[in-house]
Amino acid sequence: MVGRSLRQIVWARLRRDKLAMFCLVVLVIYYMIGIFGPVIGPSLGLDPYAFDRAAISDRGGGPIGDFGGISAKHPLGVEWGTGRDILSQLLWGLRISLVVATSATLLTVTVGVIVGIIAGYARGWADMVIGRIMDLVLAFPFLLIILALSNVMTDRITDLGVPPGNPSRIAYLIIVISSFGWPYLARIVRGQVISLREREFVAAAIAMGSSRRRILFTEILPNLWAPLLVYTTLLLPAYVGTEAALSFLGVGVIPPDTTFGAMLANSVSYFRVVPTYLFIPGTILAILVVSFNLLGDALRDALDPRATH
Amino acid sequence: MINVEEVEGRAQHSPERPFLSVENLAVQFKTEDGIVQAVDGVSFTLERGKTLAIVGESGSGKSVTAQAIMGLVKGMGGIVSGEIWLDGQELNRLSPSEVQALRGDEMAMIFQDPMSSLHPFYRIGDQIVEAIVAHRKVGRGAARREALEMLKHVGIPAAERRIDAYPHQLSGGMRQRVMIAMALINSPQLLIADEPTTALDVTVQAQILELIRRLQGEFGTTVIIITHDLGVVADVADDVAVMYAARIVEMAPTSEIYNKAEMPYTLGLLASIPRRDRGQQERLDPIPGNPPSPIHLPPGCVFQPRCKYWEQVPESQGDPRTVRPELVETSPRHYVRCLLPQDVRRRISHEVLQSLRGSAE
Amino acid sequence: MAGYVVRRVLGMVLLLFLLTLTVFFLFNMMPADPARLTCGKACSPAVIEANRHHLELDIPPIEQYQRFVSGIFFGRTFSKDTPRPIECEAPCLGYSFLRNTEVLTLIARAAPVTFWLAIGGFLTWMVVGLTLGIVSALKRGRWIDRTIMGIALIGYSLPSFFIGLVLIFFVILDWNLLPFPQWTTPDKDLGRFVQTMLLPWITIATLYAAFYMRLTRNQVLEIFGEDYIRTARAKGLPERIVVVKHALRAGLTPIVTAAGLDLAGLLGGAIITENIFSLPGLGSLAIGSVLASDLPLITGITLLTAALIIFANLIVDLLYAVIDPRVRVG
Amino acid sequence: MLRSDAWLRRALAIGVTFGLIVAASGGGTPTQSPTGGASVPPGESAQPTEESKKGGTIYILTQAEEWDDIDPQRAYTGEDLAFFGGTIMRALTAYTYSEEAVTANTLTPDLATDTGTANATADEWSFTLRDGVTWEDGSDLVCEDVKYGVSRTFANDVITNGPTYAVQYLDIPSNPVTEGDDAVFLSAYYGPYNGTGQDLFDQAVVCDGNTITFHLNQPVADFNYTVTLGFSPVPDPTIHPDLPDAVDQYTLRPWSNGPYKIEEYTQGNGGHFLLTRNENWNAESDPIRPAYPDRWEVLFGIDPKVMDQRLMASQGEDAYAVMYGNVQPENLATVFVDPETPTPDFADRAVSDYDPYSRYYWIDTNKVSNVKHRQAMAAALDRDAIRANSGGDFAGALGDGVIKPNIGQDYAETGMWTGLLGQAIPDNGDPDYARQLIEESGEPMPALTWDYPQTPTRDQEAAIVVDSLGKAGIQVTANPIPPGQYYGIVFNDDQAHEFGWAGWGPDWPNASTVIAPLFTDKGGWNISRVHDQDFVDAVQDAIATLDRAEQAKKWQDLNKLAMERVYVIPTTFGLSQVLAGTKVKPIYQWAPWGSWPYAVMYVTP
Repeated sequence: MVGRSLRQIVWARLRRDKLAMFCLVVLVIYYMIGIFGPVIGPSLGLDPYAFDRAAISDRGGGPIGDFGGISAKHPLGVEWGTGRDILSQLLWGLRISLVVATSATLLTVTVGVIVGIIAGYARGWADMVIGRIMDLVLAFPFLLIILALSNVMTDRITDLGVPPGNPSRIAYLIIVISSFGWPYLARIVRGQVISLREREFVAAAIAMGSSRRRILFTEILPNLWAPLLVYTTLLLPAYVGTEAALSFLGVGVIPPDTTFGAMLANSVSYFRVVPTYLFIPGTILAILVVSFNLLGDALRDALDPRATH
Repeated sequence: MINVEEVEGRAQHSPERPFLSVENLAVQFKTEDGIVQAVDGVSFTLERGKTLAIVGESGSGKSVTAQAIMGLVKGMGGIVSGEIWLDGQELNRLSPSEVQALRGDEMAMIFQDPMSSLHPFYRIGDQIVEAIVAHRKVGRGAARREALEMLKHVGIPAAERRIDAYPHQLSGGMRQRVMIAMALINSPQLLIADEPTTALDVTVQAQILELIRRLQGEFGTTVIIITHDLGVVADVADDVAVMYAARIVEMAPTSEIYNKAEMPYTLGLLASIPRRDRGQQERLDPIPGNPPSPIHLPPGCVFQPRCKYWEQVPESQGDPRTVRPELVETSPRHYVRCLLPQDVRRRISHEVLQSLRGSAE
Repeated sequence: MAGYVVRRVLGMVLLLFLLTLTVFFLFNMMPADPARLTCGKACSPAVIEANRHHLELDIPPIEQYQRFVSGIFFGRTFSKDTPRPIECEAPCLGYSFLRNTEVLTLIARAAPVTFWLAIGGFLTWMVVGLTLGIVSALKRGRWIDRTIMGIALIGYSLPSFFIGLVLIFFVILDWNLLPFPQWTTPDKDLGRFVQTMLLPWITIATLYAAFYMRLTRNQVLEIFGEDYIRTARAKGLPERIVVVKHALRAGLTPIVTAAGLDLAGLLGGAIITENIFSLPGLGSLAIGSVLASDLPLITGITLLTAALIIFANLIVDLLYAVIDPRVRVG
Repeated sequence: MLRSDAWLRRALAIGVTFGLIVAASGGGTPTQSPTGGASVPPGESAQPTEESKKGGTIYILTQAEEWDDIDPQRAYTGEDLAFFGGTIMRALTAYTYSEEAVTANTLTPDLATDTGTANATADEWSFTLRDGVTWEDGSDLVCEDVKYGVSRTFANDVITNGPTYAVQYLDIPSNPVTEGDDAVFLSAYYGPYNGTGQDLFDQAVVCDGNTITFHLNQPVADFNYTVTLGFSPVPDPTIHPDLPDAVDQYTLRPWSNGPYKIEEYTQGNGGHFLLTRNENWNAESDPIRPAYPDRWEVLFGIDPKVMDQRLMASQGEDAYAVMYGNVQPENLATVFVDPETPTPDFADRAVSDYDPYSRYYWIDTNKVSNVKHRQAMAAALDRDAIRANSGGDFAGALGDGVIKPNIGQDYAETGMWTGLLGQAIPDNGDPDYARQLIEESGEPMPALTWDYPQTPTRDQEAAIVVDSLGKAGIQVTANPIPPGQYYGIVFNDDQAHEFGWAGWGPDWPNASTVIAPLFTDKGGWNISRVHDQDFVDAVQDAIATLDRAEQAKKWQDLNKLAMERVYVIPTTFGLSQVLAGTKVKPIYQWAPWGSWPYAVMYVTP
């Protein structure tokens, strides 16, 4: 592995990987929509909260027309019982899903890295205690706990000054998801640190009597970026999935807002009659997650030192 | 003794070949980044009982050459062309199972890192026994006794106890001795030692080399030592072949290399030999820059980008940035791949070696 | 070895202790007032008080905790001072006043469902995952490798509930290949049992198989890159021995251990899968208990499932020690 | 299953149906039309002979995983009581089995020889037991058993969840609240287990041979309706030593005095509840239960979607099955042409009829103390969207109060939406008028939170609430609560918010079982936290009024008053749809409990 720097090579390889590039584009589009969709949406007449009484029947509240009432006005159909526009709900929902997944990932990584470094670097009892805590956290049936505590914790969060309702619920999601996710990352980092701290340059740094913090942040952290980058890219889709699963089980945002998981959960009642309720959000969600994973894999391969000669 | 055909030329088959003769060996790897030419047209011969040192930086293709001889490259997905004659047998044409039968029996290999090269889950004794029973009809009991003998022989203290130890329970030196024991257990004709000492600390290095040389004497084994450090080969090897960017760039008897090396790269290597009187850190590195990426080799002389002297190449020889030099015999049994005229080479050589001695005093 | 085992076992005990503590106090923050829940329409503060007393919610949590733990070992009696005390023999995980049943009984009732679900899914994904994983490793870079890995990637990208719903939609609703899932034990009606479990098994297997394909593939490639495999070859060992004796033992252990943990986790109840296919397993029981805020039940299930994982962890560690001498000795 | 419709039924069971229903005339107001169900008029169908009806098994599919309560003194869920009453749990009086709501709601003697006799002041009621009534072990059912059953209601430390009319009405002083455990008991009589105050009870309830007499603490004109609820007999252990009254006995397997007995009861998803013939039941002693099928089997934990599929297919056992719960919204269009008429395929096995419940939003009158504010909320709410969301025409009619037309004479239009709140308010709400009302209130509208038991349908209802009140500038946050926890939370002052979802139905056809529970603390279902002494007095006065017509008038006025003060916002008078297999008859909604007519059901070959 000579001549060009690691970064250059990684980027070169990624660029050569057509699929990865495609996914990257897809993801950028998703984020763009997530960020600007709700901003531009209204001017296009999209409104996830507006009820369309005309779009649903008086006989059971089902959408009028085929495929969940697909029409010029509602390109992807309308919600059973309210006539709310599915497309709009998807746009607004995507934003929430992305916000939750992204911030949860960042939080997880931050916590995981800090704890991991401390554990790996401090060794001794600190390492031991942290290790036990990790075991404990990993042992919990986290879905169950998240379900059981969602109400009380959401209230606690509201008490902390977060606006009531969905802001608090989103905060809760972010917090719980990351609080059950950090140990995995911490373990990876810990391992990395332990092997790194044995290497000469750290030994040298210590020999030269530089402070612990300096060693951590100037010597060790820079060497962690590659594994972290990969892990993060793979953590995002996992969290998108988790968020969906949680909303599917009823934790998470509540009307008038919605997310993929919530929409899929509601589809359960109707998809025998209106399959699009299942397949439209499902497909869009799937594409998002698959793109993330493909990109993550590509990145992993690109960063894999064994693949370099 | 050494007898090199024109590298790019065809190898002609003489009825009685030297014990080992590698002819126009080339190895390619397909990677995501394109085809890597790991070994390019390497040829050399080696008589029975002699020792050849192949020297070069990591990535120069020396290890791949060795593994190609052992027939391990194909397993790694490499494409091997050229001919490898061992004791009158052309290995490259043999079936995998036939090569496998030779491996560990006719020819054996010692690897760089004894820790990772020994299987962490098995007792060292068992790993040696495994090597025995793979090639000979011996009872386990006998095999174990043999293994114990060999362990003692390679100088493992309290071998009776150590034979049941796991690799991670032994020191680096011990592990390397075990590796050697394992390699020699079937008294192979050819022993390839791939950087046998790099993973060990200096004092142990000497011991291991000493051991190899002693055993070579006893068993009459032919040895190829692969190293990046010209220093270690001085008193072990009969001949030295210097490799750079998948090619042999200079080859000569050891003394010739030490006293009359002509290829600037070899001179660089000589200069970088650590001396007792020099601290590790102040070891000077007279070769600027890095070896070229095996994927994009310079079109001309592969060493030109790092060569201090390439401007001194006269027009008549051609531009080193475009013309690939060939391996030519500059004096009997001394081969050099360089576009510099002989007199210029010798002048440079003289200066450099002088300065080295100077700095030595 | 012995010392190692002792260390790990002690570690587990400590962990279990911490576990009970955390779980117990976590759930004491639950919002609903269990006493109010057991009190119907004509509910006076007096009655609520009474129920709080007979649910033993009127004593400090730490004491509740003590009673709970001692109940596990020595059993306990609920609503002692009422005319109708309830005996709960050890190991007593508590008593669900909403369902008038011992928590353990409820769990025991749900356990078989989850067991069959987990085992079936486990076998499916292990077989599929390992075979395809090895195949694609050996065919690395070829189209078959790419195909398998593609499938794997999609497989583990899709949320399990989406897979489940899609299966229901096509297999049951659209193509009418299977009847609606209706739980029954294999001994009672094997046919219906299989018909019921088929889709749940597939749903679970898809998720895990995908993961194990990738894991296996990486392991195999990893191991074959190891120096000691090269050594084994250099020794002239037949390829068969190289693979079986040297590669497999080293390569398989991480897979086996991962499998151990996953299986344990699954035995604790597959909430989403059970939910989708309305299987009366531990997962459904758990959800039900949460919705009814049946505190004793939630606590019991959480403890049990977590304990399962911790125990599996121990087994896995010991397994490692057996396989890898570096863990065992020195 | 948090988000599954399945929880709708569960929520109803736990919440709404603490009230039992007795519907009188099928209603008949402009807002709604009575529907006699979709059953085939007797004339058209060839009536099978009594003999041909005998035998077979009727299956009941339910999503519940066990009975809420099966103990005679604790059972309080409508459908359950209908089923128990028809099979294993007889009472002094019962309702008539008829497709016609009016007839069905008239009392008929069951254990008693007549529907009871009251003294002039209606504060003393006596009933005489039939001869030949027996328990499942063959021993005679005697007056003391009825008395013992009633006495259990007073042991409210163990007998929870049940109706407590005995405690309210029997002439026993309520408990002088003292320190310690005494405070536990509502009455000075602590029930048969503790025994304290037994003498007081013996004075209030007297057995004289076959005749049992109840002495009441106030006139109760319709006490003979009251005794259908929680007054069922339980074997007095002193007389029936081998019929013990133990915990597991009465939470899992009460003794039967009806035509069937409990053969097997396993709870949970996949569990079942099996009734077989009670050989010791004596047909002569029971004029109202023909007891056609040999077995009843209740299958627990069936997903509603699956339930619909199975009943629509109606294959194998399912042909003999009836649903316990409602047809899911997505299937309504398949099963019904409109709320009156099933589609041809389901002509003779689907029923759509008004259920007993009024759905409404309670408003905590302390948290939202300004009546104008409450009126503003009512004015702003888009009730039309809510109705559409819960099934449109299938969800029933828009409500105008808590008293539902099918209760009969106690109902009168309150005019809530036609001017009672100052001006007529359209079904989809009138945000402008709401703003105006807030103006008039002179105070800023507080920010509100809407509590609701979470189901997908009600998640969308929440969206409607937030949106439509928002249009009037009222800021609302939705707060979903797991159905199982809902009432536990909204009854807790610390955890309940400003307003929330609820439903209620009367315990018998008298609005005393609606107005009193909902708007007075004594009633026990006062989620609106109404503490208005005048209102309480008015309620007492109405209860004490012996002239039924006069009493009805008073209930109508109180209903109207409550709506004017917007103690609650009525949303819909619910309509519910049920489905049965092809071989179960007869098919109609039995008015008293809004249930299947279990006692008279049979299977056709």
